[in-house]
Amino acid sequence: QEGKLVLYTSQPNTDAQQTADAFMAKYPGITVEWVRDGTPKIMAKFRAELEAGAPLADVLLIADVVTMEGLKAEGLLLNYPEADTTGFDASLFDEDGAYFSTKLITTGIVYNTAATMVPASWLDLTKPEAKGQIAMPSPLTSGAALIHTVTLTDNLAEGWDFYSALAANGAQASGGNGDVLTAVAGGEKLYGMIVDYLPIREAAKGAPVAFVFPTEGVSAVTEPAAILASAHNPDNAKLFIDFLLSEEGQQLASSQGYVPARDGIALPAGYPDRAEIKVLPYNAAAALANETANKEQFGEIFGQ
Amino acid sequence: MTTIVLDTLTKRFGDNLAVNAASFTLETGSFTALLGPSGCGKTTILRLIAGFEQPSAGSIHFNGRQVGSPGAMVPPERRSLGIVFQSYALWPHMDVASNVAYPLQARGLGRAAIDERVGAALEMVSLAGFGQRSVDGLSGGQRQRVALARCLVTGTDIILLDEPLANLDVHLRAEMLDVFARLHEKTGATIVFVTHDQSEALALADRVIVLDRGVVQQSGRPEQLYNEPANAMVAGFVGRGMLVSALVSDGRVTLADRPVLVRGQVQGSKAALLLRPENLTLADAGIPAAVVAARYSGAGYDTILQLANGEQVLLTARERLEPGRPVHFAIEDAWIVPG
Amino acid sequence: MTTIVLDTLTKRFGDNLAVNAASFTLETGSFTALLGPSGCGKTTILRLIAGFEQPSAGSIHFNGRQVGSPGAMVPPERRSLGIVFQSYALWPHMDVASNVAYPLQARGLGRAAIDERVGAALEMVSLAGFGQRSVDGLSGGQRQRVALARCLVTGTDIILLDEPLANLDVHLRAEMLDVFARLHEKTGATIVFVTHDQSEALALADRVIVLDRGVVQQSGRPEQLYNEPANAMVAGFVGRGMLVSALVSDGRVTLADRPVLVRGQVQGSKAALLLRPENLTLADAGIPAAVVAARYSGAGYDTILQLANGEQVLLTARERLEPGRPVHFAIEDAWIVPG
Amino acid sequence: MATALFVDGTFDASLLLNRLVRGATQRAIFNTLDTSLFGALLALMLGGPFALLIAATDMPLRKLQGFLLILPLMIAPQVMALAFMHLLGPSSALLGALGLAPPPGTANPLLGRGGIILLFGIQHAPIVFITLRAGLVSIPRDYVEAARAAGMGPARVLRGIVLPLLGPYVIAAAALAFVSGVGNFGIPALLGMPENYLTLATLIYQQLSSNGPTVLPQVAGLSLLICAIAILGIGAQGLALRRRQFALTRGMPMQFALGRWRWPAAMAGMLALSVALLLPAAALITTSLVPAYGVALSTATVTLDNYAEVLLRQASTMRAFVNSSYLSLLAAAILALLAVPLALGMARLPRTFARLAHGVLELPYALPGIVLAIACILLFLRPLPLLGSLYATPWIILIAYLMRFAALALKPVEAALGQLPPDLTEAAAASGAGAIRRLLTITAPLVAPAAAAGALLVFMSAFNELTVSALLWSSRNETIGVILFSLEESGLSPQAAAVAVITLVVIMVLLALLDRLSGRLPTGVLPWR
Ligand SMILES: Nc1ncnc2c1ncn2[C@@H]1O[C@H](COP(=O)(O)OP(=O)(O)OP(=O)(O)O)[C@@H](O)[C@H]1O
Ligand SMILES: Nc1ncnc2c1ncn2[C@@H]1O[C@H](COP(=O)(O)OP(=O)(O)OP(=O)(O)O)[C@@H](O)[C@H]1O
Ligand SMILES: [Mg+2]
Ligand SMILES: [Mg+2]
Repeated sequence: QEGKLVLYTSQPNTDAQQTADAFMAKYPGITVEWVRDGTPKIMAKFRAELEAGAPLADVLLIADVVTMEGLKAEGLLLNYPEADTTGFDASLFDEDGAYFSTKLITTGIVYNTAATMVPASWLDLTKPEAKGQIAMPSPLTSGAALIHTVTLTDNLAEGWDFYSALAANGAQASGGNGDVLTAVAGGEKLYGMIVDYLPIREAAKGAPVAFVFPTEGVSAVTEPAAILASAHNPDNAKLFIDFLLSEEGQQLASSQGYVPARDGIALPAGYPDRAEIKVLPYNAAAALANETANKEQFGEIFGQ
Repeated sequence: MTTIVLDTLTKRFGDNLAVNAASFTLETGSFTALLGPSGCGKTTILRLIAGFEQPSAGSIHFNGRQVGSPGAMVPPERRSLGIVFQSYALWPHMDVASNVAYPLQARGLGRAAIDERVGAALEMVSLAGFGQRSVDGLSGGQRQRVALARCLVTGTDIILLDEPLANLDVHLRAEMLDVFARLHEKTGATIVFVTHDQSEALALADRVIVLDRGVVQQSGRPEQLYNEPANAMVAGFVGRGMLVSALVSDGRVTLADRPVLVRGQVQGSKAALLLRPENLTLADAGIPAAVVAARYSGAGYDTILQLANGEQVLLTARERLEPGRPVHFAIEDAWIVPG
Repeated sequence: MTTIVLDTLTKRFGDNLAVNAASFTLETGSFTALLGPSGCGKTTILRLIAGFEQPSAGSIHFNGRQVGSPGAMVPPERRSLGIVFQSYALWPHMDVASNVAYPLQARGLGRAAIDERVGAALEMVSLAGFGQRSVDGLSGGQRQRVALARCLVTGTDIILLDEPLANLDVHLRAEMLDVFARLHEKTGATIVFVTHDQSEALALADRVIVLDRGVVQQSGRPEQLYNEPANAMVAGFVGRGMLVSALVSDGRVTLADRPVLVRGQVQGSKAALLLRPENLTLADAGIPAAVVAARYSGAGYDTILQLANGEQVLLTARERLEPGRPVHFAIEDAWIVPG
Repeated sequence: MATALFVDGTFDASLLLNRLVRGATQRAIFNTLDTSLFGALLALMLGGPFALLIAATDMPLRKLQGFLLILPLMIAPQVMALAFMHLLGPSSALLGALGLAPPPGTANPLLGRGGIILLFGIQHAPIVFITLRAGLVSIPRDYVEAARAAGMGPARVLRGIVLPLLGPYVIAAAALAFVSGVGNFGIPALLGMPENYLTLATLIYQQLSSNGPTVLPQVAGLSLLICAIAILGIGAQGLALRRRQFALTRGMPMQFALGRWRWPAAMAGMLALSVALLLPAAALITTSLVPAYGVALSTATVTLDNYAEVLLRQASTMRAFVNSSYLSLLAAAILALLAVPLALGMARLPRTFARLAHGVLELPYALPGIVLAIACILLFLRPLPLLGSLYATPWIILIAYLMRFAALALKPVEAALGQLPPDLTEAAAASGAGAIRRLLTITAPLVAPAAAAGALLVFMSAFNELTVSALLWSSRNETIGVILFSLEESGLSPQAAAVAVITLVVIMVLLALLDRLSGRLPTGVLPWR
């Protein structure tokens, strides 16, 4: 229970810091070093290091399981079947123990409180009131956004036509969730597709934004954590996984404003009842297989 | 024709009094040299006349019209004068003819008139046919003359020259001296020129104003300055010569107990005598002195003699005299420096 | 003691022959002036001697040891000579004493020895007690003397001076002339100094080498140069005077049909006569001429006279003669310029 | 550089061609040329009048204005962009306080082409200012005074004499501003990427960051494109200059008297500078004081929590400050030590070699940082014989910094060496001092202040640097620029603003320090003096 742990994560800076701090408080002998960036970038970095023969990371904590599936298939992950998964739905962790979901991050609609129309459905974003007022993360830069796109096109009756309608309505797809929040909170756009915790947390701090779980349901990523096969500190990494999955770790996730993955932990303030959140299903394996096609389809619609 | 009057003109740069209450008149058609050591304020006076600097006190009048004072200024472009800078300040992006034509363009003349007058001005400085040349390719003297043509082309009757010969070599200098003299004769303009070289001032000007530390020391004809310097500064700066102290008794001046023929005003019991080498000759009888040093100068040997009282005089000898050798010299002429 | 021999020394900068086959010897203890117009190659010769430039052809020997040739070079730091640059080149980040001490440190002397010799060197140039002063606060003449002290401190016996007086005003010049003369007397070093001012060269040196466009024109004692210039270039450059063409018949020289007393070698039927102003006097009978121009010079009027054949001579008159006036003049001495 | 791009054997012309025909690439090329060109024009329009007023008139507050005008050069472009976005958006606390804020739902007017051009103009106005000022002070007052004595008024003298003489400098300034625009990443990253308005620099970044090193060959092709445009710009400048070099005499610089326009001119200048600098800085400070982006600043909402968060709680920010500090310090120190021997060595080289060496040293500075970063990745990704792989270590950033800022450190030293009369060292040689001794006792002490100034410039530039480290940073080796960009991307604008404010303060302090040193530097090293 000493030495260090290198964490590559796509969590926002503050959350990453809190997670690291909490873990280090529990294991004072271990120093956590973390690097944060958007999921594609952190993966690019990891792969570049891999190519240079010096991967630094012990644990990956990133947005989506699709990427994890890919890594697992390449044999880059260390299986940890002994992990304590009590209270976790079986769909929330890999059967071989290669990765474990840590929370549910849903993507819904954010609006600026100055907006006249309060959206309730995804389709509201194609209304004329929202013309030119929609910001959304680009699936080309955000992993969560890609899963969101796949989920919506799979589940909505309109499929890709919904996205075509969005594009026609002047929706702007670029950057990541942070850019969407900045645009909507700053009043430059009135509506946005965004992960739940950002607007809920900022609204609590007083930002003029509100979050809506659309009636059709929301997409979700589960922010899985995994130990890398190349980890220099596998023991510390296991402790870290255990910590994330423990009641304590899950409470921390909740206190940071996320929906915890483990049953029996209270949702943070600002969220509806757990039962009211309808999560749309999605097929990770298919998503992985079609990743390029989906990106290209999106790029075509939005002219990127 | 223009008369320029400077009235207690003063220019201060910060704490530095560059020009200190200078008053003098430049008559129409006069050729005046401003002479003085480096930093004495010559250029500053020229720039005050041209209107590039504003007086700190005093005033400048052109023909009775005030053009410069601490309160109000006529800008240079409305003073209608010509100026030649030490650097010539030819504009490198224009050819010779365009440089000369520029002042005419400023006055809005037509093409034909301009061409004609530019031609005439270049003719005057013996540069006919140089119009299409680039100024970069010109020699120092040629540049000098282009600058002169530019300043003459409008027929202005005030011409200001700042050290016009300083950048030229000996031969060009002689040539340009001629050009200036001819120019003055032809145009009858009021010319002011600045120099630190007394021989230039003596040779060219009909009036020399000697400056020192911003103050006018003497103003007069060249002969006057040379023969009757008003004070020790002028005596030391103009021409060669040494000051020795003589005694006065009963209105008669004696040096080493020998009477001396002097010009000037006797005051008190002592007199500062200016002795110039051309007025001293070695003589069998005369004032005793010892040779200190002799330096060959071509025309003779500049020989420094030491009097019994330790003061030194300069004399031109035909032969080299050994240091230490006792000699006697006679004084043909001496001037009592006032003050 | 060092004798310096230059043997057909040539230096080319690109196409430019800065020094062209110069050969001369600088004897131990001699005081030589390199004289010539700007760009004639004076500085280049000095830099070749010092070792800052490599010869393009020819060689330099110090006491028979070759120090410079196109093939091999002794670097300046191993030539053990002193040089004073026109700019003095004092190091602004060191005080006076450190500047002077530097050559001794380079030779690895101890503290005590250095202090002593620095003191002695400063004494020699009358700057005792200036050691702790910053060089920035010194006047031109003081800097000059610090540079001199720095070049003297090692007791070197070759001293090179590049236009040592060019930046000084008239009074400092006279003072430094004395310093150099004293220095030469005391140290007995071989001194070479560069100047474009013929009066400096004549006054200081015991040997003058006149250069023009890289070529040695004449080398000799000052009197020799002045009285017997070897060619028209030297005649024109050293002293004042004019060349006129005289006829030769039966070994006798005539100017305007009048016999003239001349020195020099008669060759062919024509001779170029050098007439200096101090050898011409106005006379009732004599060579007829007309006054062209007169310029006041203080000691008299420099008067230009025109001969019947259009050639001009220069004469010093006591009065101002009006242009155009016919006069006659007598020739006391004339020199036939060879070539 | 080119060799670096080809080191990776996979480079292939067909890939480049593929890139070229893609719509996105064509659009990016057009956007790059478009924004750089108009940005350069705007920079000329902003910097030109200031250069004239500050260098050639008796306007009051000249020195202060010169100092302020130089600031954009010392402030990272992304900080600048951030400040302006916070100034002009609907949630602008400053505009809000004045009741001028645009209504919610109004896109930030700075996003996209117009904003990029505007900020290029502001960011590169100092380059124009410095270049033109150098030109203006090289025009002796005699030229102007001769024209006025010829009877021309100030306006016509300006048009007929000053501007033609200034021609080469105007061209040089425009070319520099243009090339700087081509290479700029921070401004199009913050103002263009949110709108998918991509320039070549941001296109490369986006490609690389979403696809990883697999796209390196294509990206290398894009980098070559940027190089080509930058070299074209510099080449065009050289061509234009060749025909208009004038030999000017030396003398006191010219000065126009503004008379009763002195104070109005000074006020107008200060107003323009406040709009361009002080207001955005104020906006940045305001944003850094609110708890969440979009919250209006009031006594009830004001908080120092963002500063506490970035300074006290986030190890990464503190680490970034430490990293940036020691990387920039190291780079500055190494370059300061190398500058003197390097500059001396280059002065010894034959003319053509010296010019080549200069080109090699200047290129990394003129090139976009992102291109340099790619070159470094290509060079150092594979393990080196003795050192192992430098990638993912801080050393790769240091090396990149050394390459990038060598020109910056060398400039003042070369200026000082150029001003150093050769006879100072020759006098030392004649005194018997060998080459090493001369270097240590004469040359080095005399140019030391210039080397120090160069080092400070390097430090300031490296401290702010984003474009190079954005691709080269790795775990624990983040730099301030990276943190800033990443905070902004995570939607933590107030914290980003706090970091930006802190770097601004550091830079200002350093500049003040440099200003203090100015008396001991050769003239022309400090651009605002
Ligand atoms: N623009 C200026 N600002 C400050 N001081 C000045 C300025 N112009 C001249 N001075 C000072 O005023 C004094 C007189 O200068 P001025 O140029 O008139 O001298 P000068 O007689 O022309 O000397 P020189 O023969 O060296 O040209 C000098 O001390 C000079 O330093
Ligand atoms: N380093 C150099 N490179 C090229 N040409 C040079 C160099 N040094 C001198 N020259 C040229 O060689 C010639 C002689 O120069 P040098 O400096 O020796 O002249 P100088 O007699 O000292 O003249 P001045 O009296 O002007 O100092 C000149 O034409 C000069 O331009
Ligand atoms: Mg002057
Ligand atoms: Mg020389």
